[in-house]
Amino acid sequence: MEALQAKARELLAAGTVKVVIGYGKGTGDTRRPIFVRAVERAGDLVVDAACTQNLATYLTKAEVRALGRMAIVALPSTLRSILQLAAEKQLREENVLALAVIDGGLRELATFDAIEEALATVPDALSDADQKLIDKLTAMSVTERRAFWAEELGRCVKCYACRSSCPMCYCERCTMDCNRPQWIPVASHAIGNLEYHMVRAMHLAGRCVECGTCGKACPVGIPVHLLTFFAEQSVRRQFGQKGGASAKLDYAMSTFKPDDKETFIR
Amino acid sequence: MVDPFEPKMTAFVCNWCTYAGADLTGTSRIKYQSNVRVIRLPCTGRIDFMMVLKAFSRGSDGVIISGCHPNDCHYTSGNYHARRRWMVFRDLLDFVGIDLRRVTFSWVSAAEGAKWAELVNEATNNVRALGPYKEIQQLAAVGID
Amino acid sequence: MTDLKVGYYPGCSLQGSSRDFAESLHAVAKALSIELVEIPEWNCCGASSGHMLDHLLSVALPVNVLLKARKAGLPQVMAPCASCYNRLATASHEIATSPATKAQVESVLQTSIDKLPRVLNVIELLAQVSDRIAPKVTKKFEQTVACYYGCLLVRPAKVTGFDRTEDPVEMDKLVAAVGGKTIDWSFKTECCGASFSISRSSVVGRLGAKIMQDAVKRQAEAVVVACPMCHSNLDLRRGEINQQLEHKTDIPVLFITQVIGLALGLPKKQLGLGRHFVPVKFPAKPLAPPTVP
Amino acid sequence: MSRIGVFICHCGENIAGTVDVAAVTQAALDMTGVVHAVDYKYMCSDPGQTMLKDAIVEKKLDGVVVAACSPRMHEPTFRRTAEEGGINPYQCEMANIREHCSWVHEKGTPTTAKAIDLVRFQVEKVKRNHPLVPIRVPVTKKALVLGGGIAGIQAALDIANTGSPVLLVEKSPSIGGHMSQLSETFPTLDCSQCILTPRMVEVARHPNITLYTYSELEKLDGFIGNFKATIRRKARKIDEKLCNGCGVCQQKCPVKKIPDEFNEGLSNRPAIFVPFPQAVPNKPVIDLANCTYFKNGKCKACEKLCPTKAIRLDQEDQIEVHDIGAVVLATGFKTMPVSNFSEYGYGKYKDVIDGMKFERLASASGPTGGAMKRPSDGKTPQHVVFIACAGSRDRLKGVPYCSKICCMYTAKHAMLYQHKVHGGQATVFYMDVRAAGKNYDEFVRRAVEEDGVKYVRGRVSRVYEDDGQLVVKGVDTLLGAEPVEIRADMVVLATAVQAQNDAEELAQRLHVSYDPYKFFAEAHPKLRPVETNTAGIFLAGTCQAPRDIPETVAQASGAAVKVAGLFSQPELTREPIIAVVDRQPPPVFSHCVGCFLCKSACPYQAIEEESIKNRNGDVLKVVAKVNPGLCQGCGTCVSTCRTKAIDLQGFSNEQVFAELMCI
Amino acid sequence: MSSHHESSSAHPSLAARLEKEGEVSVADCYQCGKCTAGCPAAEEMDVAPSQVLRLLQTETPTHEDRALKSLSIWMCIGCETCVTRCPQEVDLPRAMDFLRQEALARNVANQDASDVVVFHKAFLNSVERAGRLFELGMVGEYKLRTGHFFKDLGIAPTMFFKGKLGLFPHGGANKREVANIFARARAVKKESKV
Repeated sequence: MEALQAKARELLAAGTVKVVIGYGKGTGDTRRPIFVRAVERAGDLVVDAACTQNLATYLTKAEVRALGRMAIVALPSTLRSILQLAAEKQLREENVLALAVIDGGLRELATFDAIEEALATVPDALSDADQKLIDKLTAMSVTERRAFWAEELGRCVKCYACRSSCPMCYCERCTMDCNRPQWIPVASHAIGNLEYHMVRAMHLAGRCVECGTCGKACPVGIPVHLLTFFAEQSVRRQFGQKGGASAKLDYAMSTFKPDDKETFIR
Repeated sequence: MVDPFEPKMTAFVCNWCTYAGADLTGTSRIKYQSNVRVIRLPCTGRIDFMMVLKAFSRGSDGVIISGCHPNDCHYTSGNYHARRRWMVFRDLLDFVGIDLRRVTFSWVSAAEGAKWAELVNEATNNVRALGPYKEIQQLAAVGID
Repeated sequence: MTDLKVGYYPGCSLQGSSRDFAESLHAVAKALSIELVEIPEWNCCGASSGHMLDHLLSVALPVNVLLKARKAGLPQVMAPCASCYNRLATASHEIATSPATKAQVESVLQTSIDKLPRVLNVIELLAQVSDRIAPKVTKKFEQTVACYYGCLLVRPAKVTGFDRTEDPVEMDKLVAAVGGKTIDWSFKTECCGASFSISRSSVVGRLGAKIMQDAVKRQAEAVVVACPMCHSNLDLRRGEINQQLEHKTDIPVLFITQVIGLALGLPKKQLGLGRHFVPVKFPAKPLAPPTVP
Repeated sequence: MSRIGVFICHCGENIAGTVDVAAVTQAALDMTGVVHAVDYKYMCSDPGQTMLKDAIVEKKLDGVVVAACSPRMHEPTFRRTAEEGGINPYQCEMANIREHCSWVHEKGTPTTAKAIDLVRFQVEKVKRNHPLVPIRVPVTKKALVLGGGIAGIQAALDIANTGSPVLLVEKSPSIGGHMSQLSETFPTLDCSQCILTPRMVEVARHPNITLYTYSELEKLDGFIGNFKATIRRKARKIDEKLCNGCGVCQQKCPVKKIPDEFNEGLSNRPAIFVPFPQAVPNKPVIDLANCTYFKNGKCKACEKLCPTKAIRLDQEDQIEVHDIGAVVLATGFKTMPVSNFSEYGYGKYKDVIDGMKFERLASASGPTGGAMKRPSDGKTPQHVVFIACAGSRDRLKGVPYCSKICCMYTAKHAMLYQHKVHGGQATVFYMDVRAAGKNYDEFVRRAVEEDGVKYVRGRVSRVYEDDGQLVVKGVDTLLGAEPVEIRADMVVLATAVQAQNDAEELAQRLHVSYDPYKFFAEAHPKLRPVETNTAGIFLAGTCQAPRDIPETVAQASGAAVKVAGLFSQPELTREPIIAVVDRQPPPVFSHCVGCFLCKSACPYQAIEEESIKNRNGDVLKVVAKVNPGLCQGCGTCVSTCRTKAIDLQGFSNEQVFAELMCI
Repeated sequence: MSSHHESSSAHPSLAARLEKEGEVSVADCYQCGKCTAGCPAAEEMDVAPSQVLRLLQTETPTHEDRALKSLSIWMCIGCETCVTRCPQEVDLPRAMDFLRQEALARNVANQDASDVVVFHKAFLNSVERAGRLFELGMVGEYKLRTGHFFKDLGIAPTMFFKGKLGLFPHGGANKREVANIFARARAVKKESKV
């Protein structure tokens, strides 16, 4: 923690970066994103187990970019987001500096290659809880699964918190907002909610870095992240490509292999 | 009295292989069930998964998706891209509890008029056996657009 | 050197008309530390008669053998007799390719069939341990021989998948490994008449004659085989063969196992060389041409 | 508020016999936006079309739906009619109530109901159509012909003679191809080189033809009328300007024993060589793999002894890029190697040869000066067996198709043999004699009737060697299938014609489709035989399928005319069914976020990056842009785009959505 | 391999049955004769192998009859040379097996082949009895049924002395099991008939 604050002071003082995106104290034990622009505020920065949100979301926000070069306190998933954003031409190397928090240690990563290298050693398995839930679901019958999601998604109020918290949902105009044609009904109702979350999952397949921020963001506690996780897993299983693996574009869903193996086309 | 259930089938096909194949079914006067409504697109690559979702939410009981065999795509690789999309989309459909027996994927070439007829009949019969897709239609019933 | 353990299906003829093959095989296997595990309670594969008279039996009998082998936990089964080898291989090929036959056989054997062990012929087995042979050679086998493969080791390719169908070389390699020379000849895979040995020995005579003639013409001092039927047709039936030949021949017919056995310096008795009709001696002297027209 | 007109065709009884057209018309009238609906016996007939035109004017229609046959049949017709009626042709859609309805379903309410639905789909679609204008692209009037065999030569000459410049690219050191290797040609027996070499020289001399021998097409970018061809000129290691082809280098080259490709290995050549005396250009090339200098740094004999000092051992490959308007593929064929035939000895018998070898044996310019001498010992074969269909029509070990030329050249070979070896006997084993061509069957009959060639109908099972002869085990199926055994001195296999080894790789590089046997596929088997599915790329000769010289030449001229036609207009127009990226007023500029995930999805590399700048030229946003020339309109990018910023004209999201709303 | 035959009709042609039961399509044969050309037994045959297929191709009873009554089907050694070279991959040996079995079922097997038939029957009987082949027993039965008593008398003693002829059947096989396999096979075939 001290190391981080010191590094932040140094970077800001030297003008290497104009802002440090990091975690600060929230209400109670929660943590919230803070944007440190002045040396004297560096002391507000916190790193601990309670810091779980993927801050990469802010890297694409115009207001933040306007400030100049950004340093960001980065969890492994944040690092993956950075690479994926880079691959999608949303982030340039010179605009970002990652202050990576990898199992307790702090590492300054200035280049995408450095990030790739750092990630190489970090396992990217799902949390036991999530894995269990997915296994439970896949073990169910189709009808049971339908019931499960009908119940869960029934609670969705289309607040779009999942969307806004997702570092990969940086589009200026989301399919949801597209009204000619109106692919997804604006009102929140069963079928529309299902379609909305299907669209998110499909759009994140091959791009999702599995940070789970969307799930945490849901005010009514729907495990929406399972949908994107599942889609991402499906891509990895079938095509061996994964989101956030490299700053060079390798997007499974806009490439193909002539010998992709499928079993259902007759 | 109630009419026996006749499924609504929607087919998304590419213009160069399957649509042409279905034309051949016609010119060869091969008969098949009339439940299917074909939506013609240039290539399977153009088939947005949104369309399939929409087809269901608009009350289709079954969907058929068909295009050129691998290597035969008029646009050389549209069908390969489509295939990948389907491989993931189909997983996801299953994961959210949509009955995969209602979605039929196939390659039908411009020469396979007979195959098109078989495909439609088989898919229609399967869906007829499954009955109307109440689950989705109930969801949809709530204030469509 | 690690022991090679392999399922062993003797087949009927190795217990009778081809004792010599069995004896030499066991002797050589021992010398090369190959453990031949005989399949418990094995039954006849039906041989040619099986498939000629009853297709279902011709698959059911071999599959029954292979199932026993599987039960005994044997991943590979070696059948020295080419005919047995072919029946076993054909049967498992049919099970793999024809669901209809599979279903029928399952109901005959009243069991379900999943994976069947791999079927090997004696050449394939020896090829697996070819590196063990050379170092063990005590006296080089210095004869020039014709390797005769016959039909059932190599055909049909889609079933046996063994060697080059029209011009196989695996046996030649083994002979070379023990110091022998092999001739390049044209009758390597021509048929000898097989099961007509008894019912139509005339055919065997005619076909065998062509084979022997070419071998002799190209200075072969012996013919080497890996099939009991080929052996009895060229050895037992030498009388009929010589009747068809202008120049009679008395060059011996050896099993590949006997050739290797000799090179490994194993006693002739263990190799069953005494059991041949045409005595095994080198180099063969041509007989006097026939006096009576 | 749109004013749609619906026109329902009876197609005689074809539709009206099954579908209640009156009901359809009535239903159409009830559809919102439809102001006019009629049915008529034959909409595609003259009065039918006039009816449509008039209606457009009288009812002030802004959209038209024709419910008739398949759009693949008459869409162009009715769009033209609509245009003549005064509306944009792309405001016309067709509902396929024949192929997809009346012909495939029983007469009855469900079928009529379906017809009505199909009409409704199109009415809803056409309401959302936008006027489209065909795309105009400029044309570079320069052609590239790939392959310098007779096909390429003919195509190049024909194009050049229309006044357009041509680049002729040939991968080997000389043009001429297989034809230059042939001895005589059927059915006239005139010497191949006598008719070919003048053409070769003409090519070399032609002011409009630039010859690139020993060169390869490395890359082809762009699209019809606007290709960019990257050509690699492999280093011959000589200065072609200085070399006068005196041949001293060949005589002095210490390496002598390299199998001569041109003579099919029947003779040897040095490491620096001209492939054959009549080669064009008549300049040598150094075979690096076998040259002593390039193998171990010593020798340079040629360099020392060249009278014109033309040797350039340090010469490098050169890369040239050219703008090209059209491409003709004439890359030719190869024959199946003799080693494929296990039952004929895996190619281990010297005297079992293939047709090309026989051509060289029979050729006056060949290694034997045209004398019949068999390869093994140079003896004159007294009995030669010719085996037709070697590899052709053979599912098991060869190819299932008929190689087409073998029947004729085998007859020719047998004939030539009989002419050259008096008292010799040629026997041909065949399955069918396929001699459908001008004077072809007469030719085969002549071989039998006048030259005494023996034809035996049956396939050969095996060939083996015995006492220095070849024993051929065949059968005579016309004698109730009686086995035939012939002792021959030489056996000639009429080996199957196959696509070049690199055909598939080339096709993929050029986006040309190909058949299971790697022959390039024509756009339509009957009506577009010299075009490919890729606009601007045409086919000539055996790279498309096995064919003989007359057919090849005819097809080459056909391809040349297509090119000439393309070059005859200043620019070419294309269907406007293409993808477009939306543009919005500032500050949005476009809904595209520039992630460019669509880029790798495009089969045509049609997606480019466009920087939107302000007045001072600083970049505000980088977005995708579709090159209208390259885009073929598959729409793969459209369904990849998350923001729906890309759309496909003619099959737009709105149009498809509208159709879906009719379900 | 799609059927070109009226398999549905009351009396399906042999070709149709061969395709269904033996998975061999005689329609694939284009009569090039390569099988005959390479057949070691062709000389012994009254109808050439390729002609046997031709007889089936016509799908007419008279021709099928000729095929069934032919000596050829019994002269086929099963050496597989033909199918190894057939350009159309027609499994002729399998077809021959089918025809032999059909000929026996219809009881029309060629008289000149009786010894061959007897040999194969003797062979299988021996196996059915003992689970394995008892060569001497088999040969004995063969001679009894054919009356070729004196044939091979020359070699028999030598065989015996050289220990190549066992006097007693071999134990070791599970006789009951094998007998059962034979019985079940008959049963299963009967079922599949109806």
